[in-house]
Amino acid sequence: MTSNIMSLSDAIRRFVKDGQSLALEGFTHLIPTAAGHEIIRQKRRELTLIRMTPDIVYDQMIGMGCAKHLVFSWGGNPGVGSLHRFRDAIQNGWPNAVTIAEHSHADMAGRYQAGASGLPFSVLRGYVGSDLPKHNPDIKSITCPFTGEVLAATPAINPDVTVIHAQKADRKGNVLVHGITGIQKEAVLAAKVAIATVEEIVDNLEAPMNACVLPHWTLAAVCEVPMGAHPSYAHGYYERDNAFCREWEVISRERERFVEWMKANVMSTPNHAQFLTYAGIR
Amino acid sequence: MTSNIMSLSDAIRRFVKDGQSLALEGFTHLIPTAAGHEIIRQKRRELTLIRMTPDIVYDQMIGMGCAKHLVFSWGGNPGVGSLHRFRDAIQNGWPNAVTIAEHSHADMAGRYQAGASGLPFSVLRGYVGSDLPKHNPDIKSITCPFTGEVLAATPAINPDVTVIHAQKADRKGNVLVHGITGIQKEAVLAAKVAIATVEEIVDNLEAPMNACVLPHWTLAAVCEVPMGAHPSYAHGYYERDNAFCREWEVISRERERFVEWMKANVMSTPNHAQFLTYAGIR
Amino acid sequence: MSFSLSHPGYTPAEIMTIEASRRLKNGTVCFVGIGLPSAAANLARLMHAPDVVLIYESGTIGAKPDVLPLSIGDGELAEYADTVVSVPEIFRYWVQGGRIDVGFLGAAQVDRFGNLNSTIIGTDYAKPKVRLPGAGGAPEIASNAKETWIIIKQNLRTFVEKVDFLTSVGHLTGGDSREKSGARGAGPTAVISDLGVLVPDPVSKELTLAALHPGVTIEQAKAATGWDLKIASKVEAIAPPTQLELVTLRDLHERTARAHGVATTTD
Amino acid sequence: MSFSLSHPGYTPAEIMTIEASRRLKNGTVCFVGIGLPSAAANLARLMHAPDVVLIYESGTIGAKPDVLPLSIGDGELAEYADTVVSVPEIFRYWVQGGRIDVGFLGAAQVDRFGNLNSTIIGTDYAKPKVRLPGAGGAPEIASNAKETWIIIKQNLRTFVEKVDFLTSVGHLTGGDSREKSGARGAGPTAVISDLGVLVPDPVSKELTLAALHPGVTIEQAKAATGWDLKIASKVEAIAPPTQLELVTLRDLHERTARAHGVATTTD
Repeated sequence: MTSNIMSLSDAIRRFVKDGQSLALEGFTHLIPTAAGHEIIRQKRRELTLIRMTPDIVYDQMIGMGCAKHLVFSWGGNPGVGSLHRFRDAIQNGWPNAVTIAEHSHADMAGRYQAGASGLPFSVLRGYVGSDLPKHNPDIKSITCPFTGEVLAATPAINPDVTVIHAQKADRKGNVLVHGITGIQKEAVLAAKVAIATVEEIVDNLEAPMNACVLPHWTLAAVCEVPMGAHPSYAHGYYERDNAFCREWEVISRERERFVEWMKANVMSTPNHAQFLTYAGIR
Repeated sequence: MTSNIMSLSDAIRRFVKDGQSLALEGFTHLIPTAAGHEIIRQKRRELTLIRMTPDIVYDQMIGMGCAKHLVFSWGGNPGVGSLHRFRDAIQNGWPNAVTIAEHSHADMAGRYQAGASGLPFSVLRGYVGSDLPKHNPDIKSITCPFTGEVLAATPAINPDVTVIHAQKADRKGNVLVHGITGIQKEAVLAAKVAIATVEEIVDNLEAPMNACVLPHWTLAAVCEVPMGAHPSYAHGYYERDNAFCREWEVISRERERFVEWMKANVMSTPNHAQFLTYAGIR
Repeated sequence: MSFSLSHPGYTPAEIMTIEASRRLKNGTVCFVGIGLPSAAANLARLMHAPDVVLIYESGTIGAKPDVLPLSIGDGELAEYADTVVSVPEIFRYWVQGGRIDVGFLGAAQVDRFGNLNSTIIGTDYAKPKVRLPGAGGAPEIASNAKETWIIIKQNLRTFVEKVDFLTSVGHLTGGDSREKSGARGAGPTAVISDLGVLVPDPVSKELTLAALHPGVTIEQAKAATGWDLKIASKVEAIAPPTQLELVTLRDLHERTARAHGVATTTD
Repeated sequence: MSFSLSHPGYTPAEIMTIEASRRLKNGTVCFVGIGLPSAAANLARLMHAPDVVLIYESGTIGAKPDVLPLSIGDGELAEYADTVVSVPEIFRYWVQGGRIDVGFLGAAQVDRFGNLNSTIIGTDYAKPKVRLPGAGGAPEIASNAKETWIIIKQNLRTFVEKVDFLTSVGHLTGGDSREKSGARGAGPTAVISDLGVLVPDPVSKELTLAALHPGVTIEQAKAATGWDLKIASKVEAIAPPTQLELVTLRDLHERTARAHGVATTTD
C-alpha cells in the first residue's frame, strides 16, 4: 500500500492545477488556511473557488489573484465584518475580475451531498419567494412526481479538488474530524481529489465508533500541518485567534498594505511553520 | 417541561392506533422487539408495517394478525432462513391477507431521509434494469433538469409512529444510539410520533460529541425496557441470541405451534421483563 | 455604552435584546442567528427559559454557551451541546424537516411585509452599492420554521418600503401571498427593534406597531420607518428592564468580552 | 463436511470460497454480502490482502471481524471497523457515490448474462413458488460498483437461461445493453461457482466458462448450467487449495462456530 502521507507543498504541487474548481471547506471551525497559503505561494491561477462560508483565507486567495469565480452562500469575516479583497474583486475587478454564483447554506450543503452521492442534482425545499434564483441560472425547479409540489433543484458540486483540515490522522492516513464537522465529509467525498491537512499524525486515532472518520483511500494526500487552521481553531488543540481576525480587517482594507503583508508573511516564508513564526503567531 | 418518560404499555396505548402506518426500525442491531410484543398484546390491527429488514418481530406481528400491508426491502431471519408467518400471510392469507410493497435498501433509506427532510420524494441512482419497478407503482422516474439523466424517484416515508430501541436515555429523555445506528435517526425524524425503548435510563448519557443523540423533544415517549431488543443485541449490553433465532425457525414453521408459543409467552405475560423470565431467556 | 435621556440606565440595544428574550418560551426550539438573536436567546436561557433548545447552523443542537459565540461555529457551542451534527443534516433533517419552532433572524433590511435582505444594498445586483455577506441559512429558515422573529435596529436605512433584494421570505406582498407561495409556517410574527415591536396585521400582513419601549413615542417610530407605519389600535407599553435582566445581560456581555478579547454588544 | 471423490481433502464450498478469495487484491474496496462473499473476503484479508477494505451494508467501513458475521449487522463488524456510519450514508455516499471497487454478491439465481434474482422463484410475482428474502442492497450495488463478482453454487436451479425475476442488473440482454441502461461500472466480471469460474464474453457479455476447479470436467459444468454453456478457448485449471488456505478457512469457520454456537460453512 502506498501511503498518502506527504508534505503540503508536495500535495499542492501534485494535485492542484490552474483553472480547476477547488473547495477549501471548513465551517468556522477547521478552516484549511495553511493549504490556501500554499496555493498562493505556488501561484495557482484561474481557480473556481467553492465554499459555503468564504472568509479570510479566500479573501487572501482572491486578493492574490488565484480566483476567477466564486461559488458561495455567505462571505464575511465572522464576528468582524466584510471581506475587503472579496469586495474589491467583485466590485472593482482588482486584481482581476471575479464572477460569483450565490446560493443559500441549505442549498450548498445539499449540492455537496448530491455530489458525494453520485447524483447529478439536489432537491431543496427552499428559495421560496427569494430573489436569488433570478440571479443564478443554476437554481431551477423540479416537480414532485407524487404530490405535484414544485421544489428547487440545483446541480451537484463535484470539485476537482477539496481540501479540509482535521485534528488527526493515523499512519495509514485515516483522518478523524471532531467537533463541528461542518460540510467536510461531503466535500471530500464529492471531490475528484481530496487533500486533508491535520494537526498531528498519531499511532492510533482513538476515534469513537460513530465518529467522523475519513478512510485513507478517500484522500489523495494527508499532510501534517500544526496550527494549519489558524486563525480558525481546531477543537481540542487551539482556540480561534479573534485578535488576528480583527487585525485582518485592518490589513486587508487597502490594497497596498494587503499585498505588503502577504509578501512579507506568506510569499517569503517557505511553509506554514515559518509563516506562523514570522507573522508572530507562534 | 413535561417528561416523555413512561412505561412501554402506556406509550403503545397512547400513541399506537389501529390502521396506522408503523415503522419498528433496527438494522439487525437494536431491534425494538419488546415494543412489537406490546403492540401484539394490545391487539392493534390493520397496521401498515414499514421496515427495511423485517425479521422475527414482524413475523410475530404478522402472524398475530396486526398487519394488513408490509413495506420492506429484505425480509428474513438473518443467518437462519425465511420468515414462515410472513410467507404464510402473503402466500395463503393467514391469519389475514397482507399486501406488500417491495423496495431496495438504498431506496428505503432514501425514502426515510426524504421523510426526515420534509421533502415529498427521494431521488435514487438505482433500480437500473430491475423488475422491481414493474411491481411497485411507487417507484417512478425523474429527469435531472441539468444533465437530462433519468433517475428513480420514490415517495418520502413519514410513518404515523416510529419505534426504535437504543442503549441509553438520560432523565430528560434524550436518547443515545451507539454502534450500528442503521436507519433509526431518519425513521424517528420522519415520523409524526416517535417512541424509543432503551436499555437503561441514566443520569448522564456520556455521549461523544458527534454521537447519534436524539433530543428528548423529538420523542413522544421514552421507555426503559432492559433487553428490549432480544433476540437482537444492544452493543455494550448483550449479544445476539443466535440460539433463539434458530429456535424461531422451529417455533414459527407451523401455525399451531406459533400461536401456542405466542399465547404462552407473549399474550399471557404482562410485560417484557416477565416475558423474558417466562420464555426462559433471562 | 451610550445612554439616551429618554430611557436612562440602559441602552436601546439592551431593551431590544431583553424584550426579545422575554418572548422566548421555555422549551421552544429556536434556530438562532449570530449577533442579536444569539444574545437574546441566551439571555432567555439564563433567565426564564432554562430548557429552551438553541440550534445554530454549524450543527450544534441544544447549545448552552457560557459566553456568546463570536461566530456561528465557535467551539463553545459544540462543547456544551446535546449533540453536534453535520451542516447538511442541520438543514435537511432539522430546518427543512420542519422541526424549528422559532427562526430567530437578523438582517440588513426588513420591509413592510417582513421580507428580509442580507444580500446587497442598491438595486443592481451586478453593481451593488454595498455588497453584504449573503443569504447564509436565512432563506430556508424563513420558509420552514413554524414562525420567524426578526431583531433589527429601526431607522430609514433598515425599515424600508420594499427590500432592495428579497433574500428571505416574509409575508411577500401581504394577504395570503406567503401561503400561496409554498412557504411553510406563519412567517414573521414579530419584528423587535430598538424602538418597539411590530407584528403583522392578521389579514393584510402589513407590519404594524404593536408595542413601544419605555420613553419611545409613536412619532419616533414613524419617523424611523420607511413606509407609512400603521399603528395598532392599542399600543402596548413594554416594561423597562428589571435589574436582574440588566445584570444578567451585562454579565453575559462581560464574560463574552473577556473570553474573546472584544465586546460583542452591538451597541 | 462431505468430501467428493474427485477432489479429496476439501469440499466444493471450500474451493469456491478459496478461489474467490484469491481474486481479491490487497487494497480493494469491497462491498461484501453476507454468507459466501463474506467468508471469501475475510479469507483474503487473512491470507494475502491484509489491507482489503470490507464494507457491509449495516454501515461498517473497514470491518475486520475475527469471526464471520451471522448477520449483516453483527457487533463484531462494528467493533473493529475503521468507522461506522448510518445505513442511508452507506447507500448514498459510498454505494451511489461510486466508491466501491468490487460489489461481492450472492443470489438465488444467475442467468446467462449475469443478471441476479433474489426476489421470487416462479414467474408470477403475486403467486410465487418460493418467496425469497428480497433485494436488500443488491440492485444498487450491482448498478454502481466498478465491477461485481457473484459467488453461487452451480446447478440447474441456480444457473438459468433467464432469471425468474431480475432483481439486480448484470449484463441485461448482453452486448452494450448494460451500458445503454445507465448502469455504471463493468457489471459482473466473474461468477465463481463450486465448479469453476465464468466470465462474460468481451463482446456478447454472455457468461463463458473460463476456469474449472480441480477434478471438475467441462461436461459437469455444462450439465449444471441451464443454458448452452459456452466454453472459453482456453479453460484455466484452478490450483487446488494450499494447506495454508485450507487451514486458515477452517480455523475461521471453527472460530465462527464457537462464537455463534453454529457452523456458518454453507457446505
